[in-house]
Amino acid sequence: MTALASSLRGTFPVLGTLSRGHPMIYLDSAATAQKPQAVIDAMTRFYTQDYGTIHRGVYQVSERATLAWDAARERVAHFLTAATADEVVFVRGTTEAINLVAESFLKPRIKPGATVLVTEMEHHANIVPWQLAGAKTVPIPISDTGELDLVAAERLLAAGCEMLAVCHVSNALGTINPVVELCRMAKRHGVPVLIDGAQAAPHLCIDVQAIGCDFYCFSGHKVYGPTGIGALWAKREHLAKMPPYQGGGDMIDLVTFEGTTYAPAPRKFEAGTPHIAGAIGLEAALRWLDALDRVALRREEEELLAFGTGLLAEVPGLRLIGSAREKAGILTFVIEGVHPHDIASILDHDGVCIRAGHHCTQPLHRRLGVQSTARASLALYSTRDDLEKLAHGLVKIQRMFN
Amino acid sequence: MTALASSLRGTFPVLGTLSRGHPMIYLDSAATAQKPQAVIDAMTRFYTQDYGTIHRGVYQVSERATLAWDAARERVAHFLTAATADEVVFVRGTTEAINLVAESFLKPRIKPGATVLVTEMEHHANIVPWQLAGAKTVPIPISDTGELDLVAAERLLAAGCEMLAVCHVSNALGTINPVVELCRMAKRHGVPVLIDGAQAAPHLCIDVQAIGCDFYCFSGHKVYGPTGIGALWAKREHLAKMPPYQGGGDMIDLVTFEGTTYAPAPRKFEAGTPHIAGAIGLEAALRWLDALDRVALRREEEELLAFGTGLLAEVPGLRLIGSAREKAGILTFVIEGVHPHDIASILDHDGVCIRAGHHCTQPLHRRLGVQSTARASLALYSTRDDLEKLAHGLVKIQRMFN
Amino acid sequence: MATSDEMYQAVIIEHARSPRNYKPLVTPTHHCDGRNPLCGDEVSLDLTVDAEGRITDIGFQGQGCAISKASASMMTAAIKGKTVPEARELFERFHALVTGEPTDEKALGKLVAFKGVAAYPMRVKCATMGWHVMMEALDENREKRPNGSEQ
Amino acid sequence: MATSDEMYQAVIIEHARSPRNYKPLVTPTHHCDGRNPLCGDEVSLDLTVDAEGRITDIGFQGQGCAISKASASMMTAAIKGKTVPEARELFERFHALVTGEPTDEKALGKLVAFKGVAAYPMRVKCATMGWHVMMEALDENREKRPNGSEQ
Ligand SMILES: Cc1ncc(COP(=O)(O)O)c(C=O)c1O
Ligand SMILES: Cc1ncc(COP(=O)(O)O)c(C=O)c1O
Repeated sequence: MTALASSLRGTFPVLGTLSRGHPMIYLDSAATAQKPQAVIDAMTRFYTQDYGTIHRGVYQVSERATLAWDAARERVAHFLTAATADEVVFVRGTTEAINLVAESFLKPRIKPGATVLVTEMEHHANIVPWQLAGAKTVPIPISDTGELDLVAAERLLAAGCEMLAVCHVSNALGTINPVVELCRMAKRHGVPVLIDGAQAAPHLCIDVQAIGCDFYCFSGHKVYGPTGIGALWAKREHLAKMPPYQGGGDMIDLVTFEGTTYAPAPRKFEAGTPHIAGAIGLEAALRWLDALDRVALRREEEELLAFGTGLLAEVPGLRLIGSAREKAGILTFVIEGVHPHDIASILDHDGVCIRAGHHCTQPLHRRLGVQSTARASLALYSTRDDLEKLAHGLVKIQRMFN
Repeated sequence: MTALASSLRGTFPVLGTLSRGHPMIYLDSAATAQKPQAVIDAMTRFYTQDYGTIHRGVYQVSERATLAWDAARERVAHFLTAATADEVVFVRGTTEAINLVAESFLKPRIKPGATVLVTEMEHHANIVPWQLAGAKTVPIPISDTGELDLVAAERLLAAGCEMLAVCHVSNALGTINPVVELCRMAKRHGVPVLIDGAQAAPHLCIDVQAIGCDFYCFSGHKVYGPTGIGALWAKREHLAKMPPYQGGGDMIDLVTFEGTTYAPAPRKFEAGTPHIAGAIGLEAALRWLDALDRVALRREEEELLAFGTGLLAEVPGLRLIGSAREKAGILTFVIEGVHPHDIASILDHDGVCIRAGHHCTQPLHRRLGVQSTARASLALYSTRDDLEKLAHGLVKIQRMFN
Repeated sequence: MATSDEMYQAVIIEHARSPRNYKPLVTPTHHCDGRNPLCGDEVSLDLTVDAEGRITDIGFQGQGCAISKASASMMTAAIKGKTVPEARELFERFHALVTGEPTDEKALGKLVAFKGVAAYPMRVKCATMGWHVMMEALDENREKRPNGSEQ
Repeated sequence: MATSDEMYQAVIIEHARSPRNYKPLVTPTHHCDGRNPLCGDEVSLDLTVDAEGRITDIGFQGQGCAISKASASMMTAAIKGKTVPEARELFERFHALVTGEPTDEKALGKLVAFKGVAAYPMRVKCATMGWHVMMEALDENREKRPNGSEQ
């Protein structure tokens, strides 16, 4: 059943280590994913054999770094099914991507107080940047199962807003949002759409052209890549019109003390020496993913999610949060009488790694009427055994406190 | 003489490789420095044994990552002789640091068109961000040897400006600027000072308190650390008052759709999942540097620079650019009748790696009346042999073209 | 090798389930609210300190994990009846205990149950939250009442 | 193993030192300026195309490395007297040569001296800069003069 997952585990060195003296059961992949050996090796190779900076050197290691950087951009474009690599901007991660769009795309278009439509399930990264850019964030409500209210969405779009910003997959509920439909609705109202793909990129096959959005972004560290790198995809016509975000080397055309002209996109948005090793690691991660049968893996994940959902349902006092029909591998829950922090801590003592807290979704937690929750999240190396260990621990914890 | 340098070379794996089939002579360390094995190992260890995200996890790898992240901040504070680690903000590099200060410190204080004093030798990274923030950049002139005109500086400060932004060491001229004196002058006029330490950090011992500046920044990749990480140091009272730069996870206190409150500095300025591996690599780099006798290395570099200056003086038609009395290991030059690009290319064919172009200092090149220059820059692994190979190649090139 | 018993001792779970002094005071002389933005935990603390500087009553309320709740509960039990300097001293000892510094464990009495926290740096904040709020309550009011009973 | 001779052939250095057709034209029919922001190189190009679509005169000026200068110089020599379609075809061949694609090297004549560039991707822009400017000059004016001589 999870034959693929089991065969993959060996390529993730961290999964073979001990945690608190027990074999590590890593169930926090929605926070950050572990890295396959291929990704680690790509970066080590860069730093030990080929290290140089990009663009400005004619010597061999700089030439190689430049070609690798360009190849990484091509790889990201392919991963997102983008029309061209020029539509891909390298950033630190999803958070920076959204800040870039808020600052360079939204801010020049709006008066302070203009509305950006978000959802009740958004990550702080898809709320705070719009607020910092001077907008008011207005949420599309969700149902108790964790699904977007599309009727309300239509109404709110009709009421007028400058932007729609919505996650493709919720990091707290697992909900897969109907982004194609949302984009179609927004288009009818002339509203540009940003899709936060941080949680979708590791689970789904992405096609930004089929989705019909204006902006799409994700973080490298959640798709088995390194920290400090991510990508923003934007329609070429938007990038062409947007002013630069940060200023510095490599994003300029001509600098004088009186004023400066800028390079064309995407370079216009990539000031300074970038995270070259990060792009190389991300390229390796996406190449590694590309070589897998992602459709089969998605099916396995659905089966694994169903299996885990069943197991957790049997834990006395446990309430699962988020039961959308379309859902990625995220299991968020509370246990009557036990604080999520204690759940995570006690599981940790047995080597089981899950997350407790608000998962950077305070407004969602307020909507759900809970202070915090516990969350176990799956990746393509997750197995039934992981979930059995989790359920076993939860039963023990439930007994400890009741 | 360069006994230390020779003994260090073995720990830099790239230096043992071939470039275009020849033993690599790497003389572009001002662009980016090679990495010692200790830095590469620290990151590999993180990704293979300890990988997890920071702050929000109670499980062991997250705990270790969090402690490592905090330790990296402490290490940077120590490296800069800062009073406290809370004054250190992790950023992508020098460029992002300056953009952060321009956006969050300067912009709220000024009316568009206000003056930021820079120098004729600044890197684009210390010009364009101020312009993007709405300021006019006015340069302090330099002498033909590449030294700042302090009389002019005093006059320009007296004429009124909102900020002084100056490099500690020039990446094109090698000039070590009298930052203590400049800060003293600026203080008399009530002008806050940012020091761009990108080129100073690899060469000098930094003491931000003794310098007396308000902001100091550097890039990890130039101090033998990884790409994608750097640090901004700022006086605590500035950080406390500055609004956040980017919004998202980890920089918040309380998020609602109506408005958001923020965490105290430095977290307020570190939105999103940061480049954790980068901080760990930077910590390893600074720890490695700390263990060396930096005073002795600085003396060796001065001797090596004098040696190289002498060698280049013997190349027919060569003109050295930048001959400040206080100078770091940077040798910038032009050769009559040969374009710098051709110099770099032909040297490259023999494995000698130098840089040609404007080195992100277009205004300086305009001031010097040259389109572009060639630059060889030293690091603590540089040797006399490197410079002899360079000089040998230059003589050959000079003959080819004349 | 770690076991959950190390940190989640029976006495801790018992206090978390039935916290002592879990109430607001009607006329406290000192008060402080604390919140940990990372985990959302909250503590609200009331104290009554008499003219001799003795803590005559104490009450807390809040949301939090078992460690933070039990710690606040056992703190209230431990410092009730103590003088302010004694409470401060106990804080120092407790802080040392949970951060793995040497201290006189006997002087801590039942509080020694929290020794296991030292192995889990991420949980130190939970174990000390109530204590920090208590210290702040005492500090804060000292400034407001410069002629008050604390030195 | 690379040698500097591969890219810096004698003919290239000779053209870089004494570029041909290094002049502005007095009454060009086509003109374009090009600049490479990364290295600051500049080329300014004038062309005269007659009614039959033949390039009757050509002149360039600019700043640049030996590769870009020699390439522009040898280009002017090569396309002078050719028709616009022939010039375009030569560009395609030259581009293939310097990017390592297969092409009919004999048809390139002396331009084959640039073959060594293919091993140095960072220098391809230098070698093709004059050519791109030439192509743009021809394209640009086609739009401005829709009934002009180019198809
Ligand atoms: C003096 C100076 N300032 C700023 C920078 C920009 O640094 P980074 O590209 O790492 O952001 C550099 C290096 O490129 C530099 O030499
Ligand atoms: C849905 C969602 N959006 C945005 C983010 C922010 O990503 P990052 O922290 O990598 O910038 C995350 C992850 O933390 C997420 O899950």
